[in-house]
Amino acid sequence: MLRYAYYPGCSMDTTGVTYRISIEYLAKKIGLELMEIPDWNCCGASSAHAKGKWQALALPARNLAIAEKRLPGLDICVPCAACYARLLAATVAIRESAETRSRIEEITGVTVKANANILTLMDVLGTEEGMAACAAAATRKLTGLKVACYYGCLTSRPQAITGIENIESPELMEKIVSLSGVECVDWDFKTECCGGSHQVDAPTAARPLVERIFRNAKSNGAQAIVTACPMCHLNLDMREEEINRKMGTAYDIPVYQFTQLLAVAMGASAKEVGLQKHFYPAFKRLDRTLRKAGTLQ
Amino acid sequence: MSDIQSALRERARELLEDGKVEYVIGWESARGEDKTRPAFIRKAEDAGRLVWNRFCVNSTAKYLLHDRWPKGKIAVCARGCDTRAINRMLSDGQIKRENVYILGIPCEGVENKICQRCAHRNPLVYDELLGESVEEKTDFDRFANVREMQEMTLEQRRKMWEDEFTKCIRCYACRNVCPACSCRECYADQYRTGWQGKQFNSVENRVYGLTRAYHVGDRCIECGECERVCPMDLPIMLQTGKMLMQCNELFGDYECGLSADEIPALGTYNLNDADSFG
Amino acid sequence: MPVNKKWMPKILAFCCNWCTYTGADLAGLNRMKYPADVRVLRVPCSSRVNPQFVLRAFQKGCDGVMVCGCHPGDCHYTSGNYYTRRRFMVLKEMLEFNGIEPERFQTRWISGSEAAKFRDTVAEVSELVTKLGPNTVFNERRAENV
Amino acid sequence: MSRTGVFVCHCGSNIAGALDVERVAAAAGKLPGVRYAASYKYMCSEQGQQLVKDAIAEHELDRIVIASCSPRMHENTFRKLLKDTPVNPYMLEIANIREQCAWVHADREQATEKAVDLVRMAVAKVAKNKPLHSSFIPVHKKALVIGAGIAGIQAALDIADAGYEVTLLEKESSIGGHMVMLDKTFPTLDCSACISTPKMSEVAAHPNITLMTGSTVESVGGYVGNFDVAIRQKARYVNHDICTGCGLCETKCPAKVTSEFNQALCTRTAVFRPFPQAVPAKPVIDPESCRKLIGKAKCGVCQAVCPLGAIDFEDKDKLITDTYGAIVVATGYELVDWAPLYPEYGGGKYSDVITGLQYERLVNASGPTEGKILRPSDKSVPKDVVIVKCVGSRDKKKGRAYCSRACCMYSAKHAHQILEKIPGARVTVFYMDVRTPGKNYEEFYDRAREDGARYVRGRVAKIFRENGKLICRGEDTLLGRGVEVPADMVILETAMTPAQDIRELCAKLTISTDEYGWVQEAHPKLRPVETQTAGVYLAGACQGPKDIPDTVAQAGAAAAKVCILFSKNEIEGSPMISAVDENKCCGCSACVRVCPYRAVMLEEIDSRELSGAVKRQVARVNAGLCQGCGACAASCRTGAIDLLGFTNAQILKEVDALCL
Amino acid sequence: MAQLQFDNSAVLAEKIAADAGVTLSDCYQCGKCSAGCPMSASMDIQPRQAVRLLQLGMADELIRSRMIWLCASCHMCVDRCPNDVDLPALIENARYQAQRIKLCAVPEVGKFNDIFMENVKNFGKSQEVILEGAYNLLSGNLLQDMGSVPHMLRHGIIGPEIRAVREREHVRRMLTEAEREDEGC
Repeated sequence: MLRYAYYPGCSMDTTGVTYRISIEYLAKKIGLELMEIPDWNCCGASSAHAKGKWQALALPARNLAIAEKRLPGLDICVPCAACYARLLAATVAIRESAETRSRIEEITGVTVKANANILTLMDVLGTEEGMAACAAAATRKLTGLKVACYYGCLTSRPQAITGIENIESPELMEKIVSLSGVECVDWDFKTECCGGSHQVDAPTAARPLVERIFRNAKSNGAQAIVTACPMCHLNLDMREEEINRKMGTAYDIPVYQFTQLLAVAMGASAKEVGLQKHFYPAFKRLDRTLRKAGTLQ
Repeated sequence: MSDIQSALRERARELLEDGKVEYVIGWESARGEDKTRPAFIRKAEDAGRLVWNRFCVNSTAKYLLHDRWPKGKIAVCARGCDTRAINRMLSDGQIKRENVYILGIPCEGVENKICQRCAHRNPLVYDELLGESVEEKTDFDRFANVREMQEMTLEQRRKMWEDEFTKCIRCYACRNVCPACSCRECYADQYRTGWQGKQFNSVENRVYGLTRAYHVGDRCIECGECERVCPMDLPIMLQTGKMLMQCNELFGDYECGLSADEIPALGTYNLNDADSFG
Repeated sequence: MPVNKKWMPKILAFCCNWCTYTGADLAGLNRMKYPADVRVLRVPCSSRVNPQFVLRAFQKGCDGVMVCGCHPGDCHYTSGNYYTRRRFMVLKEMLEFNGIEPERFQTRWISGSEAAKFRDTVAEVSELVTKLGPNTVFNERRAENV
Repeated sequence: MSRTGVFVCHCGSNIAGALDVERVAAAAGKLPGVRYAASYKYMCSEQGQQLVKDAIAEHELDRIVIASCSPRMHENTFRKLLKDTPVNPYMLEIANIREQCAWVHADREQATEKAVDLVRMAVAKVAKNKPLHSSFIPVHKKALVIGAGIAGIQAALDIADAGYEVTLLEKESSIGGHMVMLDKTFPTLDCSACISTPKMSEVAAHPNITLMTGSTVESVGGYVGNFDVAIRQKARYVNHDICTGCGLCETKCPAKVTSEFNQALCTRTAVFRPFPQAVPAKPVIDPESCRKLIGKAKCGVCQAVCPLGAIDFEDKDKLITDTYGAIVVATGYELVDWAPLYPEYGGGKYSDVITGLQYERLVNASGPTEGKILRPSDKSVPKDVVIVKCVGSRDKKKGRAYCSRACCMYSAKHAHQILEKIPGARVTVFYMDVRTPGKNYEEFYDRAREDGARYVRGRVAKIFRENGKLICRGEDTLLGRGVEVPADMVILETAMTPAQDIRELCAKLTISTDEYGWVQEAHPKLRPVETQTAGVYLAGACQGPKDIPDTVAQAGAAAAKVCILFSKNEIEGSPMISAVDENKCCGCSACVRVCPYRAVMLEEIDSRELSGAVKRQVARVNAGLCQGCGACAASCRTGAIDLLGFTNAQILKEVDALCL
Repeated sequence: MAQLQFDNSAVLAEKIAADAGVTLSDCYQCGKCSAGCPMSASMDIQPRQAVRLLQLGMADELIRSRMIWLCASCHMCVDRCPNDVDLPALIENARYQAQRIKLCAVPEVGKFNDIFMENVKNFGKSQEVILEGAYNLLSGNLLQDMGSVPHMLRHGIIGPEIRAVREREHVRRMLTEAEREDEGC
């Protein structure tokens, strides 16, 4: 049964809005039940573990505690890479050391067993059941659109905690998004970092990280980049124009969430997946692909 | 019981008359009604002394070891457990099958507490069967006593064995009656090599007890003779029972004396044996 | 032994010449340090160790006994330690059944290149046996046993 | 009563520095049966040994205990010493108070106490020792060399030149191993073919050498001097007695398969010779790729076209058994499969990221590109080349922790060759250290730098393709700044690993390997070409990463060891074998079952028992087969069979002595 | 450049290494971490040099560096390190030690993190608008990313409403408790 506890994360309501509405569309289509954790709090992202070890563990621990009490027995689906990294780090820390667990329970004042597994949305859709449901619903094919699947660093690193086999070039997102008929190019920056955590407080240092992703995607023939995290998506989408302007590059690569492409393949309209909300215009490329493939809505 | 006894006497007489066997090992009644003792009948006319009743508790098989190179065949009245003892001695290469003429006696159990845990009442090997085979007993846990002992704590077991072995007087009766103890010169008698001292203390007794259990453990046919003959009533079967239980758990189900060419568990190995060592 | 000295256990380790004894020598070559309460008795193969030697060691006052050999499969004599494995998997249970603390008897597989493992094993067993204290169960030196 | 002499060695300060040797000697003096106890600075020295001889004479000693270093070091030294004294060499015990006492215990008091215990144990044991005399084993003067790379070839030639028969096995279809794949060899840059092909033809022509290619060892029995070995020779499907090696069949064969010899840079046919100068210079058919043999198609064109009818599709594997006196393991190395370990270097998807051996085939005149360095993707001449060292080596997490020793030198060679053959080429070498530990090695490295190779200290983190170039991202740790070097071709100098099926072979030879699979030598410094099993020697990279000079030196050493063995008609077997006391033996065959060498059998003997003469079965030990493991002694309940040198009585006394 | 003074803050170096569970001698300075680090170009000292400073007991120089604040903790370095040295953990602990003596060589990062945590302490969730606004004010670059505000407003990406956790008191109490715990170690 496709039934999971759901931890959306703070950016889902704001900068991750296109991710949220495409996930909701998708969930309805394939009967994926995402039970939001009631009264969840912020996972702390990169700031908490910069301030202190116990602050970084306390915030996700509270969410785990609520999920265990209110949604027992369900694994937790975490669409945002930063939240996934924080919840997973807390789960592993609590499982590995009883002493950490007791101190965390002291600090948060709630019991935390951390027995639920933490999954990314890709893990959920990548299951046999998930793939079958998506394949059945994705009737409209986006053939001809060459995309570069970008995982970002937090969904796959550190390998010691995520346990991903090939952390340099995983294949999970390719497997899922190709259900929508797109063609995935082979490129080299799948799990390289986009500098998301420093785009605001250290822009000059962080911008080149975004540029090099566009550069490698373009030189390997990608017409669009697909992400699976609100932070990566915002970062690439919002900075593309600025990079073209400031660094004299001419990238014309829209950035889509992999759920947006799946939703469109399942018949969603541009508005239903919020294409108009993108910083870098994303409608034209998709519209032309659909028209060429003769499957326009 | 009595028709077996008459068949036994009649066959013994015929065998002795035809000279097919040199003598017959069986039981005869001893002083008082409820006692028997082993009988060695050489002349046909004495065959009448042979008896078969529920007091025939002595094992007849080990006497074969006292005459390893007989001139002629030796007839032996053998119950289920005796035939397992014969198989034991055959597997250990101590007697030759052609020297033994086995008179198989199906046994419903005699006055011996081991019979409640006997799974082979019918003789496993025989030249003649002196009665219909009886129904085998299966409703018992072969290692009940060992498991019960294992429930006790380490301290309780230590105390129990210390008390038991303080009683041991080292008369070596358990060794002399055991079909698996077939050495020409027992290690305990080799004082020059220095295996076993002559001191008479609980630890020396425990060393003997454990060593003998280890020597026969993986070949014990569970005939219970050691416990029956022990003048101080030591629970010796617990030790060999524990050995057999271990062999069962570690090397797959294991019972001895079922055939004439068995390989003892500790005399062989297989590549994926249990290994809890670091 | 002077009274105020901390009680040190007496531990006998039967070590097979080709693997564990070589590993122990290698530990020496690398100047590794481990507790001094283990005495090594060299045997050509762990399959040379007769379980009666182990009983003898406990009887004469050892507080701990170890039988160490090559990893199954690496035996210099091909099948030696397969027998060691069976003999002492059974003896280990018999000793416990007879009330001897199981930690006093250890069998370990230590190869010729595992010097660190030899040091750590000796340290571990020495600590285990020190915690258990003197062997009073099966030791004819202890007065009350006579 | 025994008259024992105890000699405690100072071993310079090794022992004396860590424990009180005088107190040990004094304590030993008081032990029962000890007639003389002394300590000396170096017992194994000339004077030390003389001290023993004098003490034996003066005090009429009949047995000796030496408290010194490990018996594995000097037991033989002291045994040889006793040979020319009235004391039998086996009336000797050694207490290991150095490796297992002085060197490993910091507390001087505890170390001294332990040393006293160890000496007491040795004295108790030696009291029960008996004089032993060795038996003699015949020696078959025929050697088996496994693996025909340069190590195997050199060993076989040396043994054969010494006049002994040699069988040289090679699992591939031609001898030559990895050396024959190379173009030039360092440090002298002489051409690899020029120095190895003559040796290969010498092997083929040598009267004493039987060459068996496509052959592997099936099973090994017996012991030193008398190894009975079963060899499996794979079916060749070509009758080499008739075939002249004209090569017509190779030109006609339709099958196309990647050539293993050319490191998958080009293809070969199903009937093939791996390379032109192959020895034997006759093709074989590879059953996995021959269409007829797989049953895919009728084909058989090679058979049709062969003028001499040498092709025989019915050929079967042959099993040949023979007896050998000595075995030399020379199975060499293989390069680690780097692709799955290093996805950050492209994981094998970039055809222009190649291994050192692939480069050697490119630059080799008989290689797929006739010596012109052309990059595999588009066969163009690469201008910018990056060489990345330590790929798989010195990497505890992904590869192997050890250093593969030869890559520093051959990467300098590669740099030199590229700069010499491609004018205007730019070579960057990413390194951590450049290790040049041989004669003229450092000078060779200087030349590479003089040729213009740019050495950048830092390990490459990522190789990715961008705008047609392979970008190597590293850090110049000497400047402390990141660098991205664009390259047309990248050469990865990958780690050496042992040959693939080395563990099965070692199991058959009862020799052990280390955790990586390198064959374990008897002693890294003192016996580098011997193994634990007497009569089995080793040479070359099978023992550990090595370059050609060391390999050839080891091959010569191994051959010398074999010749020492063969110089005697029989060898002195160790007297420390089992013996049976027939009075105690009841013939229960417990010992027969546990003997790994089938050295104990039941035999019928005449015996007097109570009623007169009878025949009974007792155990008998074959002195030649028994290796002295003692499994039988431990299995015998009555102690009838016992291992001389480690008898029950000795060990019991040793155990008692510990607990006094 | 002044002469090197080894071990001028060796105790601090050992503490950072111990807290991070790292054996400093594992690192043989091969530079693979710096090579792969996406932020290395804008760092004053390279990640490898950070470990070098700790090896030489010069932790003081490390906690004053900009590098520990520019690290994006993307874990590229530990995943590729041939000796499994957990460099992100070292840097994280260096940041904790720097904060204990109020040091932050890249003040913008410090300010951003403080505002973020204040947000979470007050509302239990991060509020994008307040975070961006307050950061621009405090960091002085008032117009940063202001260009995209109209677009975000028009598409409702950002708006006036505050999304807060009902039991945000529990979150506040929890965070102050955790802060005290962090001060302690």
